[in-house]
Amino acid sequence: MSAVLSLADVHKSFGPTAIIRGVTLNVPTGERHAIIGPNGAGKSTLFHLISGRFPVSSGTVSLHGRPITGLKPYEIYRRGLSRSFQVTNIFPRLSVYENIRCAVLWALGYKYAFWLGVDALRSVRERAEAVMTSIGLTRRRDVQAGVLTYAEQRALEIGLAIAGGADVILLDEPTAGMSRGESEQAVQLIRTVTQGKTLIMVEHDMSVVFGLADRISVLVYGQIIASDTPRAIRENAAVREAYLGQAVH
Amino acid sequence: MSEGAILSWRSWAPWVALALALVLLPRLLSSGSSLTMMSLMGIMIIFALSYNMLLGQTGMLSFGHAVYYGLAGFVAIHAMNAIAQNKWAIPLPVIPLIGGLAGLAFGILFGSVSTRRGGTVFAMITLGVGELVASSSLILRSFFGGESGITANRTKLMPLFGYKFGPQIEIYYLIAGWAFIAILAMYAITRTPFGRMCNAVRENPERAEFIGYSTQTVRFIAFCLAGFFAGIAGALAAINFEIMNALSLGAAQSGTVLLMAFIGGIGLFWGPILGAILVTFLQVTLSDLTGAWMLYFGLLFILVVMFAPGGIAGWLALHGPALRSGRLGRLLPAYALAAVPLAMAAAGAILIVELAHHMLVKASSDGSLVHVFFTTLDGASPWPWLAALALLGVGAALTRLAWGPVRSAWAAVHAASAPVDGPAEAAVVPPAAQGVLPT
Amino acid sequence: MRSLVIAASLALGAAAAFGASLAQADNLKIGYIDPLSGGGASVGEVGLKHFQFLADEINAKGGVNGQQIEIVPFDGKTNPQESLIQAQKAIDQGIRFITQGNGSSVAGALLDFVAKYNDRNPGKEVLYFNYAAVDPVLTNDKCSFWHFRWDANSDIKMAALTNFLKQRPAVKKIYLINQDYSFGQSVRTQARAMLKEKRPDIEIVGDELHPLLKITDFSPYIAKIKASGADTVITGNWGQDIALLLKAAADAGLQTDFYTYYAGGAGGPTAIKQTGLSDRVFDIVEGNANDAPASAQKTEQEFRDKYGVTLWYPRAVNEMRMFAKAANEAKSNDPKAVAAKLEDMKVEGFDGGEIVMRKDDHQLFQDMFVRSFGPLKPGQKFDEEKTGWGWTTQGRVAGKDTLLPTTCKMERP
Amino acid sequence: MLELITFSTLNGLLYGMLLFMMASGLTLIFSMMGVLNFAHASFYMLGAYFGFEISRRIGFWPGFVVAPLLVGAVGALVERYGLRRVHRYGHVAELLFTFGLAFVLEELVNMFWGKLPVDYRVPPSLDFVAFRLFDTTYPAYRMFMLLVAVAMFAFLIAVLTRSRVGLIIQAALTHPDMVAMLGHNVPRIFMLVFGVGAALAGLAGVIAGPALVTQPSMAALLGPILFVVIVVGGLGSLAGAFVASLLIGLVQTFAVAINVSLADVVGAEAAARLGDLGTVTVAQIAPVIPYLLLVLVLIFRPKGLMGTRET
Repeated sequence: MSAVLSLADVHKSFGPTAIIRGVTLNVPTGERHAIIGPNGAGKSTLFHLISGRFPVSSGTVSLHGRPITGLKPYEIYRRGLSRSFQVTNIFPRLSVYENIRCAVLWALGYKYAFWLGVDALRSVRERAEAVMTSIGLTRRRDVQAGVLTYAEQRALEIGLAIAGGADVILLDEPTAGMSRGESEQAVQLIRTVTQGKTLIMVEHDMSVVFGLADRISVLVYGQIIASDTPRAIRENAAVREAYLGQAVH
Repeated sequence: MSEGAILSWRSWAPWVALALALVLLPRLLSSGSSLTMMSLMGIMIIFALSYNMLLGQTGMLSFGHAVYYGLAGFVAIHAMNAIAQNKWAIPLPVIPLIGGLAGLAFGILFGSVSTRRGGTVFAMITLGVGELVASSSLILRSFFGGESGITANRTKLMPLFGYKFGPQIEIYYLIAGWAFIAILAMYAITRTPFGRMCNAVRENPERAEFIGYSTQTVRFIAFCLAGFFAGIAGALAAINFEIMNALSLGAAQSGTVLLMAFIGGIGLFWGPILGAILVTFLQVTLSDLTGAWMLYFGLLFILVVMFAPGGIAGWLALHGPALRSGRLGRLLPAYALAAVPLAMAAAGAILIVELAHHMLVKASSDGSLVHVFFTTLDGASPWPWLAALALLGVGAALTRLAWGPVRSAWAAVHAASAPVDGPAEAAVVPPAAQGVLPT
Repeated sequence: MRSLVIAASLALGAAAAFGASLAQADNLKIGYIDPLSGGGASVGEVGLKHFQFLADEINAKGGVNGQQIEIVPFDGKTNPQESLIQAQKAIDQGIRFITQGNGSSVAGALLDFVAKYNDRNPGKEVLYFNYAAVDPVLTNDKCSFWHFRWDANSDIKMAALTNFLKQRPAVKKIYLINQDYSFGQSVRTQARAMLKEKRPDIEIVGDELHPLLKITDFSPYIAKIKASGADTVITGNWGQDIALLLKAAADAGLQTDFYTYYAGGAGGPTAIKQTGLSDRVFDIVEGNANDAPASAQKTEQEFRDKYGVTLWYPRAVNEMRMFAKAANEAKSNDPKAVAAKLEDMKVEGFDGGEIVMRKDDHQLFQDMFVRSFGPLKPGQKFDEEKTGWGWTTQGRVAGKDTLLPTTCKMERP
Repeated sequence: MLELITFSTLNGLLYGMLLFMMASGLTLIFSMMGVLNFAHASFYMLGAYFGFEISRRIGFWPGFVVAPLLVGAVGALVERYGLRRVHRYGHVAELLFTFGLAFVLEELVNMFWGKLPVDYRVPPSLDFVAFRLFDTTYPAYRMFMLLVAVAMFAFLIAVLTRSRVGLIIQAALTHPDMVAMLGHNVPRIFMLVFGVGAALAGLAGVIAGPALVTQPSMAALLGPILFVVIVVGGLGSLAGAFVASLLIGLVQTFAVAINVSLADVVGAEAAARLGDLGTVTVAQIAPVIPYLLLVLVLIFRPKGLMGTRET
């Protein structure tokens, strides 16, 4: 199995502070990969480096075998990598439908077209409706995204990430702040919408992680100290010492 | 509805109504000045809508939009002169298209520099580019004609179907026709993939980058299209006045279009139309009534920014749900109650401004008698001042009191009406800052 | 989109209200189009006073052909396009005579507008009286039958000034400093050409164009003037550009004479007094109250008593009096008839001397005065801006000596 | 030539320091509050007019002290009752508010003092010649202005590096997000910064009024140049604002002294083909230079001269 996403010795510093200190990681196609680690380990920063929100200080990130370091977020997206955010990051004054529709436009090739009526594009409508159904927001179609409940906004957040049909999906703490019931639903949702795709997620909730992930990497102080199957990670002494010991509920 | 059609048949009714109104208006108001004013309104509607493609639709605050209006006007006036001189077979109604293309060209030129960033930085750059062009206009004399500008004679062009476009009525219809096309086109653009992405960029530029869109490209295209429509407006102004001078591309003109769009309401497509009509009307007529009209203008603008950031259109649109549910009537008593002290406060403020304006500007030559509100007051005596202050103070205090009933009436109407979940276009809050402080 | 209809009907209502505000009256109305708000208002208001004062004067004598003159003010905002809108409003109110003075750009636009309007609306002609816009082109290449100018254009002023300089042998080195726009440039080119012809011995040691109304500190320019060794400065600057120029000159201790067009404008006298340049700042105008015939001094005094400001525009007096005379002689208030009578009209000017409205280009020719500004001399009655300083006539150039040729090819209806 | 260079340098430095007195306040306000204060130059104008009004009633020196304080108070009131209200509508609304404010202030000044420059005089105690070089004199008042500007600069540095508030402000400059962590003091610090920024601009107005010109258009003439200064210097960088102020001050002053046109460089014939551009002298385009600089900086160095943030 070839690696769809690979990081080679990636570093990131903010001023004198090194946040990511040499991360090397290969994620094969179709894998569900979770990144865990204590607060401040640099998990979200790592996502920002992969998705192009921050430039890396050194090292290479490759997608489908081609380097994407230094590319703009939209260029990386166009190569098939899409992501969600830890802090809900949606279009608050657009309706749910509009939110999703915006996220499918590029993938369906409409780009910057200012000569086509968007309401009459059947493919766009159908795809957007399908996405809304899959994230369970059809009922809330015309509600402004800003007034949705928190869980609904999180679902929309995931919806925006998957709507374009990218084959590599990065989810940054998709269940953050959810109740247990809500996060069980979220796991179900994530499972269905990422069917057949490569998923990389940052997650704190260990039940979510162990329920979803094929493989887990443990990030501590900007370095991956272990990367293995859930079972192996559970039994890894270093991980236990560095992290799991305190984090498991 | 065919795949990709921008407007459905059902949504055509308002356009037919608009076209009818444009055609019939001169029948009702045929005096020369109404025609002049309506022509001007038509031009300003296009200009203000083009401005709102930036501010309202894409969240780009420009302080230099008149550059494209003015430059295109100059190109248009040179084109008219060249066509007349060389007897080319190009009739007058085509000139606005030339202006539009000129606006587009300048939009591409300056837009490539200024749209790299959004938010406040963009605003500053437009200001700088505006000053640059305005200052250059007095240096490049052969193109701008110095401070006296360039004139043309529109009747020297090839007549079209026997129309020579001398009389104002023919110009009115020319402007009305172009205004109709431009309004329709700009509305249509808001209903396209690009138009929706403009809104997305306005709402959350960062996220737009993560769903595949370059915000810079979206801003750039919006900027160029806005330049195109501003160019149409500028060319129509050139045709209407038969003169362009450097004032048309200066900071004052840029400020005016911002005022129009914002007072009208940038959150709704038709807001700037309202603003263009109102501001043009006030500009032309208010100066007959008071020398302090610019001050009123500034105050009106500040009041709108502070208390009705959705502009007049936004305020009107708030009543939509109540109107649909037939509960508008419940608001009226509260409004009537609040209107009285509000009018008192306004009258007090106007009195103060008029008294001050008269005493400071005119009293040395005119004496201290001030004509205001159909009466004559003596600005040298303290009583009118005290009365005005009292009006303002008491009015303001009572307005605050009366706001309670208005608020509770609103609450009642809201509770009874369906929740506001109409199309997001009806939002009344101006777009939040775009990348002001990069995180 | 129903809202569009609402918007349209609002427009309709607004325009209707506007249409209704138009009124009818039997007075002979003259539309006064000049800035009445914003920055230019102070100047525009004073101009308006002139015309109201003069209308009262004519009305007291029975008006024009039995009609009373009424001055209707319009706020042109010193903006050509705005002024055209106001002109259209004036015409809609039945006004057939308009007068304007502030800004050659506005004047050019109005001249063009009136010519086209008259062309397109035969039988409804409008006349345009210009009392202060001095761009020579208005009575040369762009001249129009419907435009009459009572102010000497800038070329005529320069001709008068250079005639005066012929008698000042002390002037050896001249520095030209002007605003960078058409008027400033025309002052500069004319000064060069006319000095070369009339005083070839004078050396032009500097020739400067500076941005219009944008300079807040003239000291760099003053440093250059000083370095050039000039004894005289000629400038067409007006407004803040003359006041600041003089201020900077005084600051740097520059001791030259200043020949100006507009040192007498609002704020100018105060600025000169402040610099202490006594009788070293000159201007070129069509009259001097301190040196005028008794009748003019009486009018000046009445005007000052009534409004508390100087009668800045003796030419406005000439304009209104000649207009009344022409209309009365034509026994008609029709613009065409009045225009015909105005052509080649010769009368005694307000400040003495014969003045004549040349038929070829509709430019008035009158005696020009070179004045200097300093402490009031014995017998002088009028000071300026309460400074205690006033104007003294240093030279008078007869109108016939300023008859410049014109390139005007007048098209008569 | 030597005197031209000397005086141009002095005048350029002086103009630059005046610009910095305003640009520093503008930068502080922008960095901390995210508000681009369009009305900043209007506070400069208010300072000049307040100073004029006080000096004509009481004297120059009371005006020198009181006018900036008054302007500062006006600034604080504007922040407290205007800006704070529109803050919730976002930065664009704040910018628009200050835009409207600049418009209204200019109209008010127009109304109260008229369009013409007012007779704001140099105090007699400073009305003498400071020094003479060859034949040209340099007025003492200008030296005084330079002194005040330098003193203000020193004061600002002292406050920023030594006082508690200064340290908070500095922290906010480098880490804008930090402001949010300052707790309940934020509104008061905003008001303070806005008021002090306005007062600094007012001080610049008070000292510049007598030497330059006190008139309603003074704000509109200077405002855009201030924006150029803070963008060219680098948004949020005080040092950058300082360098850019001096740069623009010197460049504009020296441009006036240069009489070269393209025609002189490439020959009249080649220049003729360029039309108007060929005959324009450097002195004529002096007022355009700051804006050209702005565009060039944006193309080649979007961070500004000393900026750390991407503009």
